[in-house]
Amino acid sequence: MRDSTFKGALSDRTARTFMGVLFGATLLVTLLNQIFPPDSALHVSAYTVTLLGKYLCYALLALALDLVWGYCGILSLGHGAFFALGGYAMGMYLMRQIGDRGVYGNPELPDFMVFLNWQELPWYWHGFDQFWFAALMILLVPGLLAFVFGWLAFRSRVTGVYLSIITQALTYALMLAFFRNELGFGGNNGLTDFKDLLGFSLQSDATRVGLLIATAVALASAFVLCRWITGSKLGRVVLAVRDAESRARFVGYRTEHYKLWVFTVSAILAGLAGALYVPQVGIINPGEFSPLNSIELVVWVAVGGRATLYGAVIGAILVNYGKTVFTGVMPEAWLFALGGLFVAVTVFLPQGIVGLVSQHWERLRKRFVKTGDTDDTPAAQGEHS
Amino acid sequence: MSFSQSMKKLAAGVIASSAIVYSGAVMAADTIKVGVLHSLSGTMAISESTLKDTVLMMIEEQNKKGGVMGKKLEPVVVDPASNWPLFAEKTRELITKEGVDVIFGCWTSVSRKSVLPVVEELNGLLFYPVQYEGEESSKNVFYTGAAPNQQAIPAVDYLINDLGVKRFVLAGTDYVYPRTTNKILEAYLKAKGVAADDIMINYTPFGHSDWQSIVSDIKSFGSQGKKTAVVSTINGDANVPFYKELGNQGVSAEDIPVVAFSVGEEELSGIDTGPLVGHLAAWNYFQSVYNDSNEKFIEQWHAFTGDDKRVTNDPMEATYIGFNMWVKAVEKAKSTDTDKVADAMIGIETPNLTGGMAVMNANHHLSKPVLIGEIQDDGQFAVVWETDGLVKGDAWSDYLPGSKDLISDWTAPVKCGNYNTKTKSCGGAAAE
Amino acid sequence: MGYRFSQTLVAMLVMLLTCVSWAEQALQDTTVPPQTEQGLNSGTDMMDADESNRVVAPPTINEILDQLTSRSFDDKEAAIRQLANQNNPRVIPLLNALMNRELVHNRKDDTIALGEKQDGQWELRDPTTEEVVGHVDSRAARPVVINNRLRTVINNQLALSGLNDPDSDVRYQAAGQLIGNDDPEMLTALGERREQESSQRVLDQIETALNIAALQSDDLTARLNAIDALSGNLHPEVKNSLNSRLSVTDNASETRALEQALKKIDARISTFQTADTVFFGLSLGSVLLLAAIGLAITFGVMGVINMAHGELIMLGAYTTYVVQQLLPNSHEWSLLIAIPAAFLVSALTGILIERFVIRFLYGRPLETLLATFGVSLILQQAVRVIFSPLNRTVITPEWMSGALEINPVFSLTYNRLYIIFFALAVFLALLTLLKRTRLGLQVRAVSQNRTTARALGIRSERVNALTFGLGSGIAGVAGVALAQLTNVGPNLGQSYIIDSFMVVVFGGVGNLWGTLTAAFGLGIANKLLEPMAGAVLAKIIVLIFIILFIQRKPRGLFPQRGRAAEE
Amino acid sequence: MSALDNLRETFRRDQVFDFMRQGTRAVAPGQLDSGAGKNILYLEDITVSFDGFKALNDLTMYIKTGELRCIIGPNGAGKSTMMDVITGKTRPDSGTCFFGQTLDLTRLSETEIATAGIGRKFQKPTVFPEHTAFENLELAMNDAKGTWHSLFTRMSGEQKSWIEETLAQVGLLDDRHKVAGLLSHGQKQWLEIGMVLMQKPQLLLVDEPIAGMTRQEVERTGQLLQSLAGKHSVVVVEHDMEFIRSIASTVTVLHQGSVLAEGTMDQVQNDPKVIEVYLGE
Repeated sequence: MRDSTFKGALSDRTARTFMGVLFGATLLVTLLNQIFPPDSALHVSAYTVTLLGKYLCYALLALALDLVWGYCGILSLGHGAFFALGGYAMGMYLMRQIGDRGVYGNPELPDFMVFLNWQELPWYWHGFDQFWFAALMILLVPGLLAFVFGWLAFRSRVTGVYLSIITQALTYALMLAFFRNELGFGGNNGLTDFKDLLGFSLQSDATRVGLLIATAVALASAFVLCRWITGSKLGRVVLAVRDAESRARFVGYRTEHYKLWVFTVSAILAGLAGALYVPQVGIINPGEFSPLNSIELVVWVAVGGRATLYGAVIGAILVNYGKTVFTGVMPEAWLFALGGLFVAVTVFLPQGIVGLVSQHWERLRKRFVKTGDTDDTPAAQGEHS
Repeated sequence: MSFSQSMKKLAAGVIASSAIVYSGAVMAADTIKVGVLHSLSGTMAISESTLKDTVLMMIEEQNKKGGVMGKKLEPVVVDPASNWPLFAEKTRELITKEGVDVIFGCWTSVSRKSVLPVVEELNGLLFYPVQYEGEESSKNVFYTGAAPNQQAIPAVDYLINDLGVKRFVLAGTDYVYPRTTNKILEAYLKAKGVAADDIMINYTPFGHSDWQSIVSDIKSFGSQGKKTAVVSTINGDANVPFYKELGNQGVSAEDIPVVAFSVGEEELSGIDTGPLVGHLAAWNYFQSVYNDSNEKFIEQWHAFTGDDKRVTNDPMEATYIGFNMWVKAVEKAKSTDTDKVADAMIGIETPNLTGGMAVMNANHHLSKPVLIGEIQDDGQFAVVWETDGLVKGDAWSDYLPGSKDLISDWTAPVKCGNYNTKTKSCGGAAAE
Repeated sequence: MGYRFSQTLVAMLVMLLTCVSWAEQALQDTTVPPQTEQGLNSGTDMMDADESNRVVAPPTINEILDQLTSRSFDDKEAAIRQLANQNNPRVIPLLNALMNRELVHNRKDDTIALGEKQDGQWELRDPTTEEVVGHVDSRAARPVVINNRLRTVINNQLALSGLNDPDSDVRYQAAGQLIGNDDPEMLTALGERREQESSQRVLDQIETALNIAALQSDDLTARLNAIDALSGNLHPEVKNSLNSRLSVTDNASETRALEQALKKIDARISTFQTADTVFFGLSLGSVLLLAAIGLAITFGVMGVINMAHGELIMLGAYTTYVVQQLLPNSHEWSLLIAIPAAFLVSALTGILIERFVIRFLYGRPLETLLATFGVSLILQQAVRVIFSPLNRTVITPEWMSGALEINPVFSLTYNRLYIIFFALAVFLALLTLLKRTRLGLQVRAVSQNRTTARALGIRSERVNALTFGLGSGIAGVAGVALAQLTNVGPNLGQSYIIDSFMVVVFGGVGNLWGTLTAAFGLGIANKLLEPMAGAVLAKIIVLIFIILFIQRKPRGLFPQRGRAAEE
Repeated sequence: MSALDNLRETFRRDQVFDFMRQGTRAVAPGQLDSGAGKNILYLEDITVSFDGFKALNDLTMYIKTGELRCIIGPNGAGKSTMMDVITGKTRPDSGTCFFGQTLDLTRLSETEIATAGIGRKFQKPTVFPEHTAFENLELAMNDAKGTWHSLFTRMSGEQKSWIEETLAQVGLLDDRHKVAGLLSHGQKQWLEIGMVLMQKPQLLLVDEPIAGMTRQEVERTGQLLQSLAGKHSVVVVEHDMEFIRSIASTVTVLHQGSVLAEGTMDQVQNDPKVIEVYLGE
């Protein structure tokens, strides 16, 4: 039985290993990028840095989904929406930072507002020139949406498939809304051509590395947070809700509160991921809301292995790395590969890669190691829907 | 433990990846690398994959002629998969990792917007072959497609002068190109003395498929006595159901002609054009234009694709022009260095496929002829009108309050993408 | 008498004009303003020209036609008018040929001939005698280009001749074409026709046309009669001409009459417009129904979230395309073959999916969601590889194009109409299948309680496969219908999947009537909202409404008890 | 930590939910005015019908404080439905159902009823399969059930030992770290009983406790139930006459949704109506 306090989560072996590897990799890339000159053989290009940064953002997003899906059994097909909202909040801040350096040199209005000749800044854009405000919104907006939506849904006991489908409807509706130019978020073009963040130019390698490190830190802390949550009694209740919701009610838990709590926390994490994503890829547009993205995200988690947290991270990074390689080498094959992955994982590897690995590992260990130490056995997967 | 093992795998993966990524960075010195950045999967693959083939064809032809400055051209094709952030990422990959000297790519405005900061940061060279909304001029980008004044405005002139149109429906998909174009047209029409209530503006989402209400609105709008026409900036997929609905509700080209800016031979190849005969499109090129260079180009294309049904279209011509200009510029500059080529580009002339010459202006936009064609039942256009001489591409529209004072001139002394003629200053990011 | 004279006059003028224009071929550039003034001043010097050219012999048909080689549309128009004025049996066929791009310009000897494409060659025939005059390769000749203006001219000419056609439909069309046309020649023709016209509807058209013309007459009573006759007439021309008359008249009584007539017209129009909206709603509903009904089976009855449903629809659409390719010259009825074909293709695909993927996932709907989503990606990409990412052309058969015109403002487009009926037919067929047949019984049994059903000796394996096949097959059939409305391309499926799910969930899973109600309900709601909110907002509002509705009634409009409901 | 406290205050879910509940109030365990001798549960003319079929038909029944009541009846007599009504899973079409003097169960949610002090063991043992026996009991433990509390709470010594006791009581001490899903059917039954006990309920509803148990297990279960009576009120639904006789107590016979007979085992067994019904089967 793990120590269920925050300090416990921080010091537990899994978290330590995780952070070790994560920071190790980040540090390595950072050094290779910063120390060696571009022409040296050991130099790591800014391309790789941002790529890694992007992966880590996805990993954080996957982590968020794993929390609701893996542990609480809520398959949200709308997490892309929270991600995108966080992204837009950050994007709006970055837009305001451009100031009069836009092509029209208008100090007040972003370019897209100028050529659609808007007269003044819409009210909901105010405040986004302050970083603290933007930062607050990054967490608040997705959190609030998740809270309201979840409150409605869980209170009236919308579960399983129905929930998945209305979450999908949610992100779909948001996508349509953000495509509208009247909404004042740049329509299809979204927000782009960012200049700098907190005064650091987004064009410089140093900033990129900084963002990478920031992402790594965010991911690590999110991981610890999730370990803490899942390790605490709350985590056990949530698991109980997943496996036998009505029982949980009969022993006196307001299961809807627990679902809502986890859903909201997860949405906030997703928003954070989005916020870190935008400055690194340099654009946010309604495409991020597309239901397809949200479903793809689910597969990252499934591939890695549900309800293990690190499984989600591994899945996200592997799938996206695969995507990068494939779309470069044989674009036509990518969708086949992805589709195949969906089918294969759901049918043959319900526990994902981590499950597979750990099974083999267990077998090996049984053969060699004498002492049976039961730490970190990933929570076995049940068929819950 | 199982976990820590898998984490080690991950670490290995990350390092491996960075290794692979960087290994690509070794450049082959004896070839000139040409990046091709068109979506081969996803929603835009429909249009963009054609342009990829066009570039590859041009490269092949060029290499047959012995390449450029004695070096062979080596295409580097990547797939941004119709995913806008991926466009930026792939651009970075092409320039830093693959070390390409020029990129031909992008279709949608958003993809260009996403790529723009990267090419400017890395001082790359991008040729953008699609008609677009203007309001942009980057030192690192050459726009070989039509600007609004090379498509929209002449088309409207034709409607007014030749067809005596008095009422206009500006129908478009809700994104930046139609929005801007319609803003410009609205201003232009009003300047021409068209009353505000003789202009109807309508926006629909991407891939809109249920046009019943809108077409019937257009019908009733058009039955007010004055000759009415639709100016359509409806994008790609939405067109088929739109035209089908027009046909079914009996809106013939004689009653209410539709002039489209995003419907070319490629799009028509997906439509049964029988009911559409007589509707119009404005481009700088039509496959049906009869002259030897075009005939030759079409033959090449059919040979290259091994399909003599494959059509050619305006963005292909734009690619063709852009590519030839780049080749000329490189040979003129005797270098593939971006700045040298960019300077050499300005003033370069190459033949276009409509029997004239294309000229690259100081604002990185082309001078082209504007053609208006009527859809024929064989899926081709018959040219019914043509500007005499070339129209100079205008980066900043004179009809938008935001940009009427802006000009773009990349030659000394101005050297600015958005030079404000009022304040005599180069305002904004594009400046050097 | 004078009529004939003026005719020959025009002929000669035109000849002269063309001589001039040929002489000035060099100056002849195709830009419009110069052209029009060209037209004008040639018009002026025509006046004195005809004095001198009286003696020139009337030109032959071929000579007139050869003027069509000019690039200027004014020349062409002149030539066409001249041609039309020849009273010669060849005129109508030639005008038709011009409309159908069968008149080609032979670049070799710069003449016009009847041309027919035959394996990359033009077979050229003489316009008058129709005998073959030779072959040239496809580049050497081009169809004569005409534009909208010329089409209108030709149509009017054809209409004029159509007025005396034995077929009353042709006369009806012809008269309709001439409404609002104030060319005296046309009006006299109409007047002559009125005397001998037998069919009432044609007569009405002619009356309308003549009354509109009468609005311009100087005789007040004539005008008043015309107004009276026209009041309540829905033809758009009527409204316009009344309005324009209203703007010029200064006569009180006439003004009153005009206003009344217009009020009456507007009242009728508004009623018909609401009818229109409802029809649009129904039609949208029928599309939703077709798309969703298959899902209602696989999702509702079997509890399988089939994300590949959209792609099954897509397969159906592509099947339609393939069938049309296989039967190139029978588009009229190839649809009837496409329907069963599409059903089979999609059904088989569905069964394969069930056998190889879904079978392992029963009772885990969320897993089926993921797996089938993977399948959908594969199917999409497969289609891209096989048929290329480009959209495919599906030709609409004659009997499905056009509209059933109830009156000028209210007409029901045939394809929509058929699709509404088709959707209902499919729905009823499915209903009877489930209620009446043995398979249906078994399906319902399995859906209620798998284990019991098995205990009763129902081979649920088989039933599952068949049910899924059925649902998929219907998706395919839907594809055939959608191919008539929208793109046949790899993304066809995606655009419908979410809507279909909304419909099924909103209607209540596993309840076909629910699906029906939901489909038409949402369809009509959408269309009622569209005019005030715009297409996008309407859709968003509907989506949000559904989301909130699901909160209130998590099981949809018509909740269903049974296994699917317990998930 | 103070910042966190504020955060906690602002995010209090239960606070948000309070105003949503129509006139019902959460009830902390123990605050229930039902002195000994008085009845603890009042079911009066309860009727429940599922589209036409009446599962309960004017059922009226009282449970005394601390008594051990057995309920028998043929299948479809409405035994489980009755339990559903008491635990708030099913809402009656008509009739009242009071817990103690004040609590109208028909207006409370499952959760509120559970916290009010009614524990239920289902017919089909439902435990948390992914949790160990220990954790199952921990989750069931009578303790604050709010989200933030469960996030920060740590188990106190006595709580641990209490769980251990209960584990011993239901004979699962050795398997305390076994995942519940892997326990035998009988063990699950006990685990569930254990969970009900951890709730410190005043009223236990036990649905077919001995299904799939061996002789010895059955005996121990019997003893367990008897030991519970007195401190708690216990309602047992069972088919097994032997078992019921062995835990000798008042028996209520349900038939077609209403009470057919009530009394000691012997009285009931000699009741002609009852015999008729049972032979009727």
